[in-house]
Amino acid sequence: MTKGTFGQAINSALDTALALDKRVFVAGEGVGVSIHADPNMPTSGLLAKYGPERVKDTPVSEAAIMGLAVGAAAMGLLPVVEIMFFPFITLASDMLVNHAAKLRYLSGGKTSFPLTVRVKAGVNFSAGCQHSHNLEAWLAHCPGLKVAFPSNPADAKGLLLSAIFDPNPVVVVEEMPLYWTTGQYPKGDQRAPLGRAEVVRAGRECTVVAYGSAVHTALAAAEGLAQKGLSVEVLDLRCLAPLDREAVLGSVRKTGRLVVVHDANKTCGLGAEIAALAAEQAFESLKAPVRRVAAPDIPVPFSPPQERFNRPDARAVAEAVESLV
Amino acid sequence: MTKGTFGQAINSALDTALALDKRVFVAGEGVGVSIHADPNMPTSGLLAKYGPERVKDTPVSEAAIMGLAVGAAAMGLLPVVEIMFFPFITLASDMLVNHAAKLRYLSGGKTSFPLTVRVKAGVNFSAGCQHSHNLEAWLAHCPGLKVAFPSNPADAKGLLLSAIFDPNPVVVVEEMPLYWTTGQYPKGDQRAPLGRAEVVRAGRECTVVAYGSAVHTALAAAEGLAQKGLSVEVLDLRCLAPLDREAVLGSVRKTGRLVVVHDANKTCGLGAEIAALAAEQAFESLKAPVRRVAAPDIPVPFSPPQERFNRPDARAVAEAVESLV
Amino acid sequence: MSAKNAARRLEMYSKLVLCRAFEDKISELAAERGRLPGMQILATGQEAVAVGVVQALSPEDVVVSNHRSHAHLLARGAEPGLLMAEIMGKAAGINKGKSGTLHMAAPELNVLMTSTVVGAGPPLAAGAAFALQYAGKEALAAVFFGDGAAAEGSVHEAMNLAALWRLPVLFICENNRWAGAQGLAEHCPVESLSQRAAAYAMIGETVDGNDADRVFARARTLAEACRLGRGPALLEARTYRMRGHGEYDRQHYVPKDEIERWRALDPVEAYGRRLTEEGLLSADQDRAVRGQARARVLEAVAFAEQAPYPAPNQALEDLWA
Amino acid sequence: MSAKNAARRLEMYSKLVLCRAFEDKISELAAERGRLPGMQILATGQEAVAVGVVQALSPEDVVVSNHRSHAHLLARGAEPGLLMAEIMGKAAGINKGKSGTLHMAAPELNVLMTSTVVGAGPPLAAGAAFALQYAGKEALAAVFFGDGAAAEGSVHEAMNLAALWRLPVLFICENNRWAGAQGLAEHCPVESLSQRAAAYAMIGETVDGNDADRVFARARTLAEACRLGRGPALLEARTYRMRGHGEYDRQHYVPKDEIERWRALDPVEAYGRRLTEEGLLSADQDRAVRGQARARVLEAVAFAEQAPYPAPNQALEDLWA
Ligand SMILES: Cc1ncc(C[n+]2csc(CCOP(=O)(O)OP(=O)(O)O)c2C)c(N)n1
Ligand SMILES: Cc1ncc(C[n+]2csc(CCOP(=O)(O)OP(=O)(O)O)c2C)c(N)n1
Ligand SMILES: [Mg+2]
Ligand SMILES: [Mg+2]
Repeated sequence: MTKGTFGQAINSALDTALALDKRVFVAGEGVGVSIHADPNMPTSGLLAKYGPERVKDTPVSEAAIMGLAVGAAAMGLLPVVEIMFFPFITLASDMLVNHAAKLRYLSGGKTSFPLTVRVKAGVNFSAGCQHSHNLEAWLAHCPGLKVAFPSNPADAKGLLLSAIFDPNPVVVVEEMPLYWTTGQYPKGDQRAPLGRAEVVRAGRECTVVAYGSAVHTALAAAEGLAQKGLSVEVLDLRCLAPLDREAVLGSVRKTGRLVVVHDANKTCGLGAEIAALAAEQAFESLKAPVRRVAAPDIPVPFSPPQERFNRPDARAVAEAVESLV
Repeated sequence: MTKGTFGQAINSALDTALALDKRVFVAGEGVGVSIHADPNMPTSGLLAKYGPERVKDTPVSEAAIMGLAVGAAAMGLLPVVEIMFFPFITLASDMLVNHAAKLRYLSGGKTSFPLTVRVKAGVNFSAGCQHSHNLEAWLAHCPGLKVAFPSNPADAKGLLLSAIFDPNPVVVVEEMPLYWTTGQYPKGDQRAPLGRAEVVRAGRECTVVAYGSAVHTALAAAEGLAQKGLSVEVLDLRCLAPLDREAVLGSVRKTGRLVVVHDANKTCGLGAEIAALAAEQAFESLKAPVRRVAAPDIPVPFSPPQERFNRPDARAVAEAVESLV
Repeated sequence: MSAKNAARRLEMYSKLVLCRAFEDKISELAAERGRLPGMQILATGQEAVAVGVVQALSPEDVVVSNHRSHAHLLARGAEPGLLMAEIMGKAAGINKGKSGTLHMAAPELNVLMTSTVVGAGPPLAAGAAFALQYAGKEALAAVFFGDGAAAEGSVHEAMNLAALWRLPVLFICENNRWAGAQGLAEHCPVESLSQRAAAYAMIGETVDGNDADRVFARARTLAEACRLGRGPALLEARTYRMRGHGEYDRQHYVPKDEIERWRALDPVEAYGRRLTEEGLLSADQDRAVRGQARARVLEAVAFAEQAPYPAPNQALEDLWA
Repeated sequence: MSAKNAARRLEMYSKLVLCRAFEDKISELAAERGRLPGMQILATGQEAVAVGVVQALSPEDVVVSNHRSHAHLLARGAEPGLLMAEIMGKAAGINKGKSGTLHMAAPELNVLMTSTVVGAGPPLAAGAAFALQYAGKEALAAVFFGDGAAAEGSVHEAMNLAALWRLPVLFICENNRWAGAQGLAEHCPVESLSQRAAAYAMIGETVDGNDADRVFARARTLAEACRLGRGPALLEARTYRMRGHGEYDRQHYVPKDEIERWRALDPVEAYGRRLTEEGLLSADQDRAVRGQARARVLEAVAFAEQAPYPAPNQALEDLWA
């Protein structure tokens, strides 16, 4: 294990994959030469190490970037493309949703599309709603796409490595504010399985399901509640598709209570799916209503106090848990 | 009231709006001159009546079509644009989601975007998944967009008229296979409110929530169950955003049971939102688990027996209801 | 004219005739309710583009097709029976009935994929061409799209990227003068689409798309340039959509004389006449070519009709690798 | 040189100086941690494009801006204090703190909207231009976008539609030779972006974007053509991004001599020198112009800093009309 930042962990995954397999290439806007001279940026140093044949700076053309990935993947390469900010995935969404996700099915299984999309995300870096808009629920709604959403450096590396070598299209969502957070991550080609959630804190009285940076919100809330004598289990989904339904149901059946937390908008967000799952398949175990703690149904605001208002915090999670016990 | 088809009802709404208000114009691929010489196609006859200044055939450019709507709406016009098949909304999704839905908010309320998008949808016309892909959950997840989804000619007309004159962006989803279904619809400028669901069949033992053609599936199931002595209430949402939460909760609190039906994929579909709503706010009334009856998580298949397999039918709805009582 | 050339041209003629026979049969079946599911979109009238371009490709070259794909596939050597079974949604279809008429892929023939999203082909082809370039192969990706598709942003992005990276893409714009019910002048501000090439410092040419020989000759030259690393090229082929947008389209909006005028320029008939005039095709040979095509098509229909549908729940398969 | 012309040119100079002073202050504030939220993206070095184009517009003309919007807004007459308050996220900001530095809209000045989605401006402007055409107004929509944005599909779709419908759109490509850290040659296959106009049978021109007089003259001529119904036009203004992409950008990837070369071509300084040489601007006047600009900016900062933030829960407002 190495200690480093989330951004360095992603960098290590890319480095490992590029070193391991000639079929891997990296492309996107500024993935080679970047305006950021910061080693915590995930593609830092790759151009110098692997050259412009394998680390490709593209024009500002999200549809073509995704088309590049789909076409090259169909030919057997393992493309890793970057979408600079989550809202711009709209511009690539035809290629992603109607092509990457469907063309294998349409071919009757003849062709596969082993591509990876890294999407830079996050709702708390003062850029406003055209840069901040978490749309993971869109992707999880589309059959044919896998969606990973790491919360820590180890998963950032392990899930990305799995994504790159998975024979299907995988979107990995990276919350940029996490890039500078630190932790341990494995050396070399150590992969984390896609579709396996993890209990990051065990507890008895309530399950809090979260992913990405919301996991830290959930953990902070759990820590605070522990002081009050409440035992909360925190489940880090890690992957939204495939969704580890068994892990969610197992925990809810144990605790009898469920709170879901995410930074995306509440209505039709991923929390709806988790809540529905519990209401369908763990109904008998539920001792209390399900609660969703999510952003209100507004675009991400710019003004700092409003941006903070928008984002679910540990207090909101704790209140939701307390309302159930 | 007039008797006519769903397509004629939409046509009547467009005709009414064009006649009523000079700010209204219609644009899209083939909305003027169409390959379909069928009076049941919604824009039939409008070009002849209102001329090429107000009924605009566009190039095959979904982003520009949506940009046209957003820009013209900002200037005070009331654009009504068409997206030919639901999956192609991906190509217009940046304009719709990052612009139509957000620019008013970003302007601090200075500008408004009174545009309407008609999307042709449906999962059962043998064209395969690049033409059939119901993405209404995407739209309902985006603050700033209203989403109407009519099930019958009267609503097809009334909701579209409300959409056109609503000062916000509204997407109206039209399932094409419904175009040839018949019913009554009002003459003239009679609007149906956006955000109000309707109990289309009253019942006591289970609530079935549906929208669009799934309402007919639900009604058929309810009819069948009535013969077996089961009293089922069917709620037609009519609008997915704003969502008539009170109507859903009121019915669920009354019956104590909930089944949601839609043709879109199950995971992260609108059914998840409805189920989550019940689990959050009508938990105490629920006598049984919630059930979602939806398409499995695959693209819409082409082969006729597989396309039928994919689509939830009355039997599946009936089974879900029976499993709860 | 070498013997090799003559043989090639006779092969092209056979392909033209096969494409036509195949789609005439689809048109016939489509008219009988219930025999074919979904919409039938045919390339009738445009066969010389498909046959001329594909003839200029090497086996390593990759093809990306669009909603008018049957001729591209047949020209590339796809088995009519497998296509017909696919069109009917049968398990024996070239994509197990998963694709239907609109999205057929035959990677075994390097017809890598077909997209029916108008304008989607070019970025996909740029991706495929990148893979060829990456592997150092002397091969290209050829992508067919329409005059209507040229208005899509994706086509611009793909041409721009391909030109910037000198990707071996042969962009073939089948300008059939219609996009749905919109005539060229109503949907496009320029008369010639090849002039778009200059916007990317790319080679661009217009060719008579109803002349299989010329299409072949120009495609071969441009393809050679692509393969040698000169970057992408755009070939606009002027042709005509003889049967309307789809089989349900009665073409009420098309000037009658336009249809007549282009009927006289039928690319299959014209090629037969030319080969006949040049003494390469006797009346007997012609009859044989046509007879064989008809026979293959009838066989294909018989094969497809007797083939079973896939099991309903096999709809759950083939999504994940 | 008429008196009117002289007055106009002095006005342009004042605007150039104001834009520069405003953004120099932002740059200064951005360097002090915590004084400004978010990323600061400045138009330093490109002021002559903003000022020259906007000066050529009539009040009825509509402007659509992009991520480098401050100069466009100031040139159009926006109040520096309202902009500064917006940049700080204050309730008194021109958009109540909802937009921040990146998306400011001033419909009261016919700066209809700003999008920071690269390439989104052109289709929005086409829509606005359609509304003007629909209303029969002799006015146009002017949209600013970068050389990088020219690679977006949306720009192609917008130009194509505008040309087809002869919409009064003045497309202004601010070619500052960089798109993020990608130089022109690395992101664009052509050296001149105005040559793209021919792809749509549209007028296209390139102008020295560091020369406010020339920009004004060409913009005026093209704008006149747009307003008279001649359809859209594309004006490429060659200029330079003097301060990197954003304020956090240390430009480590930019050749040093390039920065030096363009510093010598500073459009604000050059214009001042020209007016001085022509005897239109005395040293005293120049000091006054600069002093006034500085004073307005300091006032703006004072106003913005003392202004309160909006209430957190006012985040829930302004979404729905
Ligand atoms: C993105 C998208 N928009 C619209 C359609 C509907 N559509 C199918 S074919 C067609 C016309 C395309 O015209 P052209 O590219 O000239 O091809 P042609 O049909 O003439 O071969 C349209 C609009 C589509 N399939 N995809
Ligand atoms: C659709 C989209 N993709 C990427 C970005 C990130 N981005 C912001 S500015 C920029 C470079 C744009 O270059 P150019 O158009 O030349 O404008 P300039 O910054 O040089 O003024 C990029 C890639 C964005 N804002 N929108
Ligand atoms: Mg065409
Ligand atoms: Mg630039």
